[in-house]
Parts: sequence; C-alpha cells; structure tokens
Amino acid sequence: MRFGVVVFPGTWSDCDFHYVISEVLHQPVQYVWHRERELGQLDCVVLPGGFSYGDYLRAGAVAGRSPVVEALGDFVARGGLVLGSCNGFQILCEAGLLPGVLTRNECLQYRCQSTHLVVENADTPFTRGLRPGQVLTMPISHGEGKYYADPETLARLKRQNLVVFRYAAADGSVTKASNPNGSLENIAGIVNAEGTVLGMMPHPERASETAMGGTDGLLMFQSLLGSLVEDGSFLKR
Amino acid sequence: MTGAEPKVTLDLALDAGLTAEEYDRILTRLGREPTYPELGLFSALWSEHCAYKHSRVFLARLPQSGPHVLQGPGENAGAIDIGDGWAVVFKIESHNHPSFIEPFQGAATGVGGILRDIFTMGARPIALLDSLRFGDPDAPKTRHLVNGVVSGISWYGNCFGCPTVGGEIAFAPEYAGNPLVNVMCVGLVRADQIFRARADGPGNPVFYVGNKTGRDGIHGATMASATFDEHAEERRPTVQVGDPFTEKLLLEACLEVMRTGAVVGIQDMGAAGLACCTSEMPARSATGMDVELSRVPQREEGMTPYEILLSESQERMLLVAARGREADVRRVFAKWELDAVEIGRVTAEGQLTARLNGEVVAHVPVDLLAEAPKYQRPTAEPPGLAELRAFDPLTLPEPGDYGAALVELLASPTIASKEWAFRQYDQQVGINTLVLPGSDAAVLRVKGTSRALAVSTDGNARQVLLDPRQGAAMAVCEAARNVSCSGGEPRGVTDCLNFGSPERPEILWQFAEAVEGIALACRALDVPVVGGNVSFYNETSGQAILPTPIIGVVGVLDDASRRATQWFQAPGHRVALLGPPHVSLGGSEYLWTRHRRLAGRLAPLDLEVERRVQRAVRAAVSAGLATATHDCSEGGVAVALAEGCVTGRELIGCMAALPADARADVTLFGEGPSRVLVAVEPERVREFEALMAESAIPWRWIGTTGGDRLVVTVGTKAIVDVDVSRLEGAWRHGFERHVA
Amino acid sequence: MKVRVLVRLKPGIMDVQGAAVKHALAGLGFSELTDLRVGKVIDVDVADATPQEARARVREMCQQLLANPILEDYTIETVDDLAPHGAAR
Amino acid sequence: MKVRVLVRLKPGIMDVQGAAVKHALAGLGFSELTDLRVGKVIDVDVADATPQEARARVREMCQQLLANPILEDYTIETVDDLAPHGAAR
Ligand SMILES: Nc1ncnc2c1ncn2[C@@H]1O[C@H](COP(=O)(O)OP(=O)(O)O)[C@@H](O)[C@H]1O
Ligand SMILES: [Mg+2]
Repeated sequence: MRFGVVVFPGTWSDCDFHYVISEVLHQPVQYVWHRERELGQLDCVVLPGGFSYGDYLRAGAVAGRSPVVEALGDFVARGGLVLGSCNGFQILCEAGLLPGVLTRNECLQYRCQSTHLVVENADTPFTRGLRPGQVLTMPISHGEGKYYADPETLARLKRQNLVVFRYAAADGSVTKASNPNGSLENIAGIVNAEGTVLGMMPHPERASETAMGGTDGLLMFQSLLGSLVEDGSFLKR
Repeated sequence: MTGAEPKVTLDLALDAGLTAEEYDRILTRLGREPTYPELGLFSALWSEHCAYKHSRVFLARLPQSGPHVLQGPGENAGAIDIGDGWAVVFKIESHNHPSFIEPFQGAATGVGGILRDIFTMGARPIALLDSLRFGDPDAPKTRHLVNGVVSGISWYGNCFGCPTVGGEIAFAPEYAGNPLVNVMCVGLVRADQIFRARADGPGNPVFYVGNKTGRDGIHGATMASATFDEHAEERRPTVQVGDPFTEKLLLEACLEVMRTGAVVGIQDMGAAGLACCTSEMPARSATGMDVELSRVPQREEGMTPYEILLSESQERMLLVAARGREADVRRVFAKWELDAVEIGRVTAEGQLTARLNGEVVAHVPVDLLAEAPKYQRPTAEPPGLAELRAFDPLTLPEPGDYGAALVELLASPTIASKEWAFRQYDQQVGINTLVLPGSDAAVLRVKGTSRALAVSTDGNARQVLLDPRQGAAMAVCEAARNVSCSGGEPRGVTDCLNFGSPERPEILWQFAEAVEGIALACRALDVPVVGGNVSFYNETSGQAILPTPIIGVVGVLDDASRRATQWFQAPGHRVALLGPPHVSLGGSEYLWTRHRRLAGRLAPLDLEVERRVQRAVRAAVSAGLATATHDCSEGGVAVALAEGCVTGRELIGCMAALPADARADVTLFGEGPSRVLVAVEPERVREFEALMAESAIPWRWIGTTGGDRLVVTVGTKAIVDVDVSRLEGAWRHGFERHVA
Repeated sequence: MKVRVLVRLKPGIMDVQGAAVKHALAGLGFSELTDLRVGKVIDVDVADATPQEARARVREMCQQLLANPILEDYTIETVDDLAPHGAAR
Repeated sequence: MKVRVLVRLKPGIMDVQGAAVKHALAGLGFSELTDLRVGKVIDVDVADATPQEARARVREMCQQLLANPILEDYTIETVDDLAPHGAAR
C-alpha cells in the first residue's frame, strides 16, 4: 500500500507517521509537499498533526485551501483513502471534505493526555479490523479539538453511522468525564459517507509501538492494509 | 550619519549602562568618541547579560572538558557524544525579566530563544524542560503569572513541535517580585555535522534569514542586566512577541540549508540581535564583517541604524555562506517562504563596519566588542547566615498526627503533582518519549539505535541559601541522581545560575560559593559543564530572589529497554533505601510548609558516596533488578514512599519500617543527599543484595509494597497509617488548587 | 481604503471564551454584564479601491477564508458606517 | 446598553496572526491588501446604564482585564458611534 504524508508549513506529526509507516509497518511511504497536486500514485494520503500555517486564523483554515487539499477531492472521487489526524482532521473539516468544525477546547487549554476511544463504526477501511464497542487507548494533543456540527448534520452523521470514535471511559461508556475537550456527544472521529475519508483528533501514530506505551493505533493501520484487495482497490463498505 | 541621533557624551554612556571606566576604555581604543549606534553596540555587548562581566572569573572554575565533550561552553550550546555517531546538543536559558513583565510572551520567547540555540548548531530539538519559580502560591498575582507562563510555554513549544518532557515548579515568597523562567532544550545531531557560530573566510556572504526586524526588544540585554524597581512597568515597550510558526519554518530551512554544504557558520540573533552576531561571529574567527543595514528586512518604517542593530525581534539568524553558494541559501529559504537577504560580507580587517545606504555608521574592532572587561568584585558572607544556620528545628513541636502531616506535605504546591502544567504541553511529538513527565527523569529513545537519553532539571534554592556551596553541589547530585534512577549514566551538565545583583558582596559570595559547589560535584561525578547561563539582577526594590542555580543533566542509557520509573509496579515487591542515614530538617519542605521557617543546617554531603549510590542504582536498573527507583528529595523518605504509592497508573500501598534513631519528624521528613528508594521483585532479592554488597554503599530493606494503605513504622510505632487514595487526592490536587 | 471586518460566533453557538471572560469580570466586581461575547476584528487596507469595490472584495475574502460559515457570521464596515466623530481608525 | 470593545495590538507590536492571514489571502489571489491586522471584538451588554455610564464602566473593564496594556490598545464604541444605516447589530 503506497502512503503519502502531507507536509504543510507548520506540520509536525509528518515524521512520526512516516516513521510508523516505514519502520513499523514496512510500507512504502513518501512525503507530499503542500503545493503538490499530483496524488495519482498513492493509495492513502495522511494529513498529519501540527499547526499548519501556525493555525493563526482558525485551526486548519489556511491549509484547508491549499493546492494539495484541493487535489484531494479528485483523489477521493477516484477511490483514494484519506486519514486526517489532529490538525489533519481540522483541515478536512475546513476544506469541507468532512462536515462540521473543530473549535477551541472547552477548558480553553491545550490538552496532551491519554484517552480511551470506543469504536462505533467498524465498517470502514480504517476500522475493519476492529469491532464496534471495542475500546482503544490513544493520546490526544490539541487546543482546538471540540467537534461541532449543526443539529441536522449531527442527525445525518448518526443516521448514516458516520461517527467512528467517541471519547469514552476505560470500560467504553461514553461519559461527560471522559470527554477531554467538550466535543459534541464525545465525538473523536468521523468518516465521510463513502467511508474513505477519516478524520480524528487522537494520534494513532503515537500508539503504534509497545515502547511508546501501546499499539492500538497500529490496529487502524493494519485494518487499512487488510482492506487492500489484490487488484489494488479497496474493500467497499 | 543620521541627524536625529544624539551626540555621545559620558552622561549618555552612563545612561546606557556603561561605567565611566568602561567608557574611557572605549575612547582610548577607538581614539575618538563613539557614534550613537556604536555606543549602542557597547551598551548591549558589554552588558552583564551578554558579557558575563561579573561571572566569568568564577565560571572558569567549572570542569568543561571530558572524553565525550564535542563542544564546551562558548558556543550557542554544548555538545556531547552519545555513541553510534550521534551527539546531543543542549543548553538551559533564563527568561526571567521578560516573563515578569509579560508572562505569556516572555515565557514563549524564552522557549523560542533556547530552541534557536539548539538548532543553530545543526541539531533537531527533541525535548524541552521548564524550571519555574514563583512567589506565594496563594497570591492572585502568582496565579496570573503561573497561568501566563505555562500557557506561553505550551503555545510556543506545542506549535513549534518540540515536546516538553520535564521540569519543576517551586514557590517561595522571595520570587514574588521576580519569578524565574528557565528553559532547557535538548537536540540531536550527527556528531560530525555540528555547526558553529563562526564567520570564517573573508569574502564570504553574510545572510540575514528569518522574521523581519521591528522595534521590539530594543534594550532587552540591558534590561536583563538591571534590577527591577517601581518603574518596571514603564519598560514595557521592550516586550518581544513570539512566532512559533515562523520558528518552525526557520528550523526546517536551517537544517535543510546546512545539508547542502553551503553554510560556513550560523548564529541565532538573540540578546542584542544583529549587533551580537555581527561582532561575536567574526571575533571567533579573527575576521570582520561589513554589513549594509538598509538591506535588513524591516517590519516598521524609519528604523534607525541603532534600532536595526539592537532590535531583539525573534526568529532570526545570521548565516555566513560559502562564496558561490548563495543560490542554495536563497532556494531553501524561498521554499520555506522566509526572507534570506545578503546583507554584507566577511572581511579580513577585524572590524565591524555597519553602513546605512553606504554611509558608515559604526566601525569598531570586533575583539573590543566581544571582549568586555571582566570584574572580580568583592564577596562577603551574608550577615545573619551563621545565625540562620544555627537554628535547631528540634526546638519546634512534633506534629500530633504524622499521617496528617504527610498528607499536608504531599499537598504542598512544590511537592504536589504538576500535571495541571504538563498536560498543557505536548509531551510526545517526535515519538521518542519513553518516560513522560511524572517520574524522576524523562527518557527519550534515539531512533535507529538501542540507546536512550535521560534528562532532568533540579535545584533546591532553600538549600543553596543556607549553604551555597553544598546546596549547589546537591543540585548537581539531585539532577544526576534523577538521571541515574531512570537508568541513565550522566554525561553532561548545563546550568542556569539565577541570582540577585552581583554588585552586592553577599550576593556575589552566594554566587561564587555555588559555582564552587557545582564544580566540586561535577568533578566528583565526572560530568562536565558544557554550557549554561547566568541571570543576575533578579531583585525587585532591593529584595533578591533565593540564590537559585538550576542544573540540567543529560544522561545516556545504552539499552533503552533497561529503564526504571518512580512508581511501584506491583504488590509484594521489597523496597530498599540506598544511601547514607544522614538527614536534616534544615531548609526542608516540611519546615517551610508546617512552620514557615527557612533555617537550619543541611545534612552532610559525601560526594564519593553519592557517586557510588548512583552507580549502584544504575547497575540495578541495567540488570533489570529494579522495578521502581525513586530519589528522596523534598519531603524526605516519607514523601518518596508516598509518591511510589500514588504516582503510577494504579495505587499501590506499602508497609515500611524505619529505625528510631532520631525524632520521628526528622526520620520521616528530613532531607539528605544520596538517598534512593528501589523496589525489587521477591525472586531477585538475592541478586540485588549481592549487587549492593559489591557496590560498597550504605543501604537497608525498609518495606514491602501492597495493600491500600501506606504504613510507616518508626521503631516500634506505626506512626503513619493512611489510605493511599487519601494521599493521592492530596498530591493530585495540591498544586492545581492554587493555580487553576 | 480601510475596511473593518467583524467576525463573530453565530447566535446559537456557545461562546466558552466569552463566558470565561464574563465570569472573570464578575469576579472583579463587574457583575452588571448581562452578556459578553468575544469575536475577531480584522482591519484591512485595500489598495486603490472605492468603498463599494473594497466591500465586495472583502466579502469574498470572508467567504473564502476569514469566516467559517458553520460557526461564524461576519460584518463588513467602512468609514461610511461610522458617525463623523467615530472611534474608527 | 450594548457596547463594543475593539482590542488591537499596539502599532509597533508584531502581529503574527495578521501577517499569516495576509500571506494566506495573497496565496488565494487577494494580493491588493497593503495591510491586515487581527484583533478582538468584545460585545458586552451592560444592564441599566446610560451610554456614558456604560462607557465608563467598560473602560474600567478594559483597564483591568480586557486589554493587556503592554501589548494592546482598546477602543470603546456604542451605538452612537455608528451611522444610522450602520452595520451595527
Ligand atoms: N513545569 C513542569 N513541566 C514539565 N514537567 C514538570 C514540571 N514540573 C514538574 N514536572 C515533572 O513532574 C515530576 C515531578 O517533579 P519534581 O517534584 O521536581 O520531582 P523530583 O523531586 O523527583 O525532581 C517530574 O517528572 C518533572 O519532570
Ligand atoms: Mg525536582
């Protein structure tokens, strides 16, 4: 599976994703500069964490209008997969590739901590190896991770089963106390209607090695690899 | 010359912070009166902050070399060889004065400055640590400062993308008018690819790179070289504003241009900005520089040569490129959308020549600028110190309830959990952090090798006040011990020496003694000091801070998987106390928290025992014998035991017994050097005992983990018997309660 | 041509920052506030444009970047909108 | 009484946000901007007050909390300051 990791000015999880994909998963991976529009050679594009353009206006706003993100529309239409984590999720929302928006954490502070996620939708290429209700442990690191969508959008997300992860307690129960940033209904990650574009605030790349304290993030990558069928296309939902 | 600029006189020179003798020296060397911009150059470069006028003679005492040292003091940061072709570059810096004036931006730009010191050497920053000191934790002003400083560090470090993995926060009334913000940064670089701040090769082009120059921070260096008074507020316009996003681009651009081979030398424009770089870089290379100031990218209109030379705008570097390689420099910086402008050339004449539209506005020998006078001012032991030391804590009453006393101590904001602060810091970006904040030392792996680095910063100012020499030595020992506890072998030290005005003999005495103590400890432990920072004039209206040397230690674990953390891992493990029995309530956290006294004598320090204890702990960790290791520091052995119980993911109780050879409060809460708790699985007790026997150190078994209470027996009486969840509650909320 | 853009959270959206500031002000004795909301002001200077042209261009900027329509409303003001003695710059 | 406070960086202070937004707009083809600065707008509603009283109270709030005097200037506006057709709320 050929991965591309996008680098915007101010991105910092690019190296971490690159490391996990090449050194842990042993898959081909290349960096993709933000001005690039040619993504044809890739199977999965990763939009990593960081502070693209400093996030000075709104998190992800400027990157959401960059050439590489414009090219993602076609890439997705042709069946390509996109994983946006942290700033990547913010960018996907700002670009309109995912509905809703990520706003300032309710506590008004940055939060870097371990969280539990309960899997809600195990029917995407990113989560196929998981089961609904499964609890994952993954860190977050952000100041603007509070997910918001208007009531109609939220209803549609639920109706179409597009919420992939919610923040939860260790036993999987979705509680107010387990919500680290005030996200609407504890939403931590969502997917587009086709299941090919996943946005999530937590960092799977930081939970992909035992040495780093856990490998639940790796389960997502393994799902991805398992979704690749022989003719080079992906299992559809 | 620009007409608006005042004529230089002795009075103006005095105003600029120079002494009459210094001004005389300038007149003699120049053979004429300096121009106004030239006076600015001397004022900044001969300031205490840039020139270490009062400290250099003392700092020469520090051991600065060793087999692993690749770069000692004198560059932007020190460098140590860690094997496998890798080196660590590290340094600690203070940003005390700016942080008091504007806590958020002051702390943020402090982080920015130390990051540049590291990447200007060619290293990628991989870790930050912050050592902070504030006044009374209950004062509203303190809360404002803590919030501002922590969020400033959080903003800059997180946005830039370097994890903050450790530090400390302590409180004492003496810091009310002068908080301390010390930040250490550690970077990684190939040992043969370290860059230096040199301007070799006359004819080579000089590039200005990074953010544009504005009027911010003019006189920052001089401000950091003066004490505060009621007029501090009026100095506010000098505040600098940070831009971590541009800094991140600058990092990537610098590392990329270095890889092209086009870079001869590079230095960050920190204190005294362009003036500093254009004189220090050629001074190191016995060359000169000729620069055209109108080419400097400017953010504001009508800036004078004086302002352009002395601006402390952030996120800028001066880069000397190899002649003919200009295009490489331009290409890389254009890619990262940063300014890179050729502003001049390296010359052979040993002069700094600054021009404005061709006209010379400053023409000064660089060696004169770079070699400020050195002073050895008088020192004198502070009056009253002997009396303070003579205080006998045993004249104070014993606590009625030792369990409650322990709970109170755990809740003291200096001891309690600092999670409220470090959960605002990204601790993991770079995916290297094997041990996150919350243990004695943070541990970071070195990718592509089996090795890891352990880092810690420490400093106990109360101990330094009572005995500067031993207190400072103990700070070195504690930082090194924390590193050893994690399994790392200490390899190098960086120190940030925060003191009052060196013009006062009793302050300079504290300083001289502290430096001597650091030197003694570093020699005994065989760790060189490869860089550091002196911050004098930390006083407000005549009230100096506690003498506060902060010590940063970097150590190496050859096998990253052989490491230890401070919390108990499982019930049933035996707990040993390594180290000498000597402890004292003098200067202890207990004496302060319970009795508001800062007095008494310190327990003796035996550096040879310290060395052996640390070696024994490392041996136990690397043999896989230790399931937990924890240094006994503030709060003594009782607090260390309680921390073993409550700081891990699960709460685990402990039963411990200590000999009744002193009053129980001394035994439990007394502080002393060289003491470490080690937990050992029952099956490995024999092996551990054999190792201890070999190590020739004092030690004893004191307890066993398990249950849900911490029970400590002194002699025959169980005088502490507390539910661990109560201990945990006190520890977890004790800090946050004051600052949130 | 100087134009001022005010970007504010839509009425229904909870303003956590505003609530925190209001709370802090109440703590300082300013308890008479019935409402407080925090938004952004963006002052731009558009070269060579009439007020009408400038407004139109700035509206485009708002649509494309300056405001997120899910969360925010924007208002564009030029000197015309301010009374003669106005506090504008 | 509705009062609007505009909090802006002082003239000499680097506007990191503004520079980034200006750069981003230029990238989107809005290259006619000669200047762009970002500040805060704080809309407050003061109970039972005349415009004069409200202004005075809000000035105090600015001095004590809303503006950081080291970095920021503030302007207070009431409906009076806006022209009748104005873009005010
Ligand atoms: N300001 C801070 N930033 C990051 N980590 C901190 C900070 N203050 C304390 N810590 C972390 O909290 C833990 C406990 O600190 P401290 O009480 O100083 O321990 P010790 O006495 O063992 O040095 C350490 O891991 C330390 O790195
Ligand atoms: Mg400590």
